[in-house]
Amino acid sequence: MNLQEIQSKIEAALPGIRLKPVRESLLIEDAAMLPKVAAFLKNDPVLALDYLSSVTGADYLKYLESVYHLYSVEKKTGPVVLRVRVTRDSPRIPSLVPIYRGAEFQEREAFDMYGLYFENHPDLRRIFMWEGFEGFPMRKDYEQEDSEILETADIEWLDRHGAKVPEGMRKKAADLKAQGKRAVAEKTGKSIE
Amino acid sequence: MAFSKNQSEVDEGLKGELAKKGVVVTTINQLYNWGRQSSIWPMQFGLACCAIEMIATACARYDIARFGAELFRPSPRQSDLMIVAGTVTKKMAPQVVRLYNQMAEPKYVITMGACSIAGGPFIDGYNVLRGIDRYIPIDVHLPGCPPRPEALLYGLMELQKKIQSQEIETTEWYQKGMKREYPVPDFGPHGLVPKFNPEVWQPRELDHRKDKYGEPILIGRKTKAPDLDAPLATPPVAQPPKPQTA
Amino acid sequence: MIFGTGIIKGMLVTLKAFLASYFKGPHEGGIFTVEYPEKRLAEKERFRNFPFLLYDQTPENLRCVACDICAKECPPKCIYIVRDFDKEGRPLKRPAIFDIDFTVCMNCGICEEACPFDAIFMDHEFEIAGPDRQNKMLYHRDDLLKSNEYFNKIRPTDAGAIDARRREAEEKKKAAAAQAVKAKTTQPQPEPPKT
Amino acid sequence: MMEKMFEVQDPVNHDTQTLQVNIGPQHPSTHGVFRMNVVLDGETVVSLKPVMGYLHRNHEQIAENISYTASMPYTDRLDYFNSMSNNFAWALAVEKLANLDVPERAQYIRVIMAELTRLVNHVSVIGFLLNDLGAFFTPVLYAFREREKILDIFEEVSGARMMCNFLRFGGIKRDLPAGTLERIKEVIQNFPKFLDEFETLLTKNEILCMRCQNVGVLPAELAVNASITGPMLRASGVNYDVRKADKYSIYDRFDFKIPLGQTGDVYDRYYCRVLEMRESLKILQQALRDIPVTGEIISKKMAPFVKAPRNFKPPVGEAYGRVEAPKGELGFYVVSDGTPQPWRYHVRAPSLINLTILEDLCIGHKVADAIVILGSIDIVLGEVDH
Repeated sequence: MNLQEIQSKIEAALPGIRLKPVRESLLIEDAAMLPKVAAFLKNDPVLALDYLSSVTGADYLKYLESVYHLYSVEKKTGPVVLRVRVTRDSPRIPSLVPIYRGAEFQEREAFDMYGLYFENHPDLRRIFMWEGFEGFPMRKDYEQEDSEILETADIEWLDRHGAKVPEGMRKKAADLKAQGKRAVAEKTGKSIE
Repeated sequence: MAFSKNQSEVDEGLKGELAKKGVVVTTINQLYNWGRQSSIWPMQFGLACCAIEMIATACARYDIARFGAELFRPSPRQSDLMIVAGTVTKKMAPQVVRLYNQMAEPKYVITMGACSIAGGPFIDGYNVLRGIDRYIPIDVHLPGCPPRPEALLYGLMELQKKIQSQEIETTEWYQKGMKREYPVPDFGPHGLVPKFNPEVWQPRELDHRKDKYGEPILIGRKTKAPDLDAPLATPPVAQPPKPQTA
Repeated sequence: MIFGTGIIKGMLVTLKAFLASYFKGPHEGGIFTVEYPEKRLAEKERFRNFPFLLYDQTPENLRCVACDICAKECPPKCIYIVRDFDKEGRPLKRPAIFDIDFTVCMNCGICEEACPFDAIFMDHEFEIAGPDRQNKMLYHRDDLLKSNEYFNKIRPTDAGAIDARRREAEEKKKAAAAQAVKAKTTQPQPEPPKT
Repeated sequence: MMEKMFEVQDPVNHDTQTLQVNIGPQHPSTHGVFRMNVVLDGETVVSLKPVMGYLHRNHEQIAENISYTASMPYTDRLDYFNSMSNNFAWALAVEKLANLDVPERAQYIRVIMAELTRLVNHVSVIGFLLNDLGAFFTPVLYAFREREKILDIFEEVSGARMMCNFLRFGGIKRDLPAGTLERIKEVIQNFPKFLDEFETLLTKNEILCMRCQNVGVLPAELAVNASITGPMLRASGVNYDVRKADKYSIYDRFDFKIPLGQTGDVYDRYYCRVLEMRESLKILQQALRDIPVTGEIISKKMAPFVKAPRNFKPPVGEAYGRVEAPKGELGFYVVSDGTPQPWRYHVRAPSLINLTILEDLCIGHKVADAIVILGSIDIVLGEVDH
């Protein structure tokens, strides 16, 4: 069954849904409809897409995206690719965990890396980074720390533990604090291209 | 032969030592070092890829037991040597430092593989610690990605050489007020706090990589997202590269 | 109900392996250990550890022309190259600085693959270890230099093929040059028409 | 007085407290740096929360900043037992993206290497599983002896024991050296003998049976719903193998079966792996029989990029390539924006997703069984945390 047939099938079953083919995938324009579409595809006797292979977050600068690859274990067909787009300001996507258990860790991963907030997820915590980590490191605008310049927090910590800190480092940290900046890693050299 | 030359050098040193300290101390030193160097118990502690090579070293073909180091202890309290085999991430680093602190004296550390020495190929990651020597002192660095099992044995032999050169009177663990426990870093909002312990490690003066590329690789941060919605044009044929001018 | 036959059978396997270690060869179930510092495994020709720079005959005559291709292709970017200049400030076809950070290198062999001048190859040397990583593990140009004979020794097949190819190219070049000289002397070339 | 002292309380309504135990991240049985946050009632597992990320090496971030070929050695380090199958999946994804074809001989070499990898992986996994069961190190010694023999072949072919970095888009890096095929044949000939020995050592061992049978039973419906793949899915009796379902590369040319389990317990997972090794050997024999003697090893389209991988710019688009890696379905999702670096690079790591049901499997079992169940899932932390 090709993409167009699947699209018309979904549109027939779920009236009011807006789908748009993007390359080899179907873009669901209203993110809230995602679980309905997934449940339909899973329970449909012809398609029987019972296996969610991959959940991927992605950052396209203007919007964030979540991509789902569905296969059928029963019919050995696939993939049917679904995608949902959300704005950076309110990245809320309904979770697929109630329908596919396999989405659990992958959605947590997308939350950790891209800050996609999956509603109704049973246990949405950071999966790879620690609790208390700020920012979403895989977003294209994430700024990494400079690992060789100490900041005031580091100096205070070292003082607390009685470690000697060279004066130069102290001064640099104080300067940074006066400027109200973080020690962010920058591209100092020329581009490699 | 390099070996026989080494021997004679040791003998020269030994003569001088004998003249200074007398027979008893020197003999005890030798006995003490011999005992320690031929029963190094490593900690059973693998982090990543290099750990598999470490296991391979312990297995039949390379057989680390020939060096008296086959007893991999799961507990840091019973081990003499920590082989940091694999990438130390920022999330794991406090645990590694804590394990080091828990080890009983005398304790040694081998960093196995590029990752644990300096971050290795993953040096630019946001969660990768650029070398465990930022927090604890290292005795032998062993580069490679991953080093062959033979290379690990070579590293162990290097460590044995180091042990041989130690003396009871000057070893760190018998000194008064010697600090051999290092503070465990905390998790901060962007990385570990502190980023390094300046008592153990300080930034290298000459760092080509940093000079040339800046800190992370981030080869030109991209500002233009691909437009997958655009109708599929005829796929552009991948352009062959320009011929090299030799 | 346990009779323990499975356990006894398993024990017999270990007993067999123990006895076989006295009689059989390493690949038939005998002793498999290679006693490393004294004995070594036969080196595989394609084994790659760290890169080295190749020179022909003398160390001044190194093949690297400081084109910076390997530095750009290197996945973890551990190679740093600065081109050499002569006294008048003209760029020379050799590196002034060629540093490889062994603490970052991932032994992938892409530099060797990408080099268009057959100048950088992967070495078999793995006995590198030491207490100082800041200075000793940053290998400079002179530490990296190895001769073509060494390369022929460790990797005869590859080295032979590369040498043959280079010789052929050189002969072609020479022949072409000779031809050009001959053509020049015998028949002056007409000037190309200007457009 | 004495009677009072020895009065036994009602065993059912025993007033006990639960105990929270952290297993890991440094623990010999967690296969690396993995933490299990276990709540115990006596010795019975009440809840178990896996905590990962201790080996999160930012694989995806790094790959989005380097060229496509330069990602190849990084994929080696995902699942460091099976570098060849990781290469294979990444190569397939990019080949789909850039629409490349692969020459015949290269296809065969790829399949041979992928199947050898499966042998390496399964044999080591069984060794480690037995380690977790308490048969400390003996099975590992046997397993690693065989593994070394196959690693010798990898080293001969690619130059490295573990991090092969051997496949390239549209083919392979170099042709096989002379005489390698004979050595592979020799290894394959001797492998069944070793497998028989290994099975005598283990398969009918009463301790193994008692510890593994009916422990950690995974029902088929849950397995499919939780996206479990690989030997673990097949041990639950679901007939799904990407090699058969997708028929990628040239797997449709070989005659092999998919071993299936019945109950889906730890023992079935163990035995499925043994049988899979035997099937792999079949594939290897057929591949070695049919491999063309000479031929191209890289497609003509990619030939200009061999010396300059950085100039390789696939057209704008997306692709998802997946293979049946020894641990399960390994997929790479890649979005190209027409520059030398991918815009998005995502790994569908089988180890990570197979861990989803760890809690379900462990609840109600003893804490010692939890270790065994984890061992039978077959995780590699490099892949779990990418």
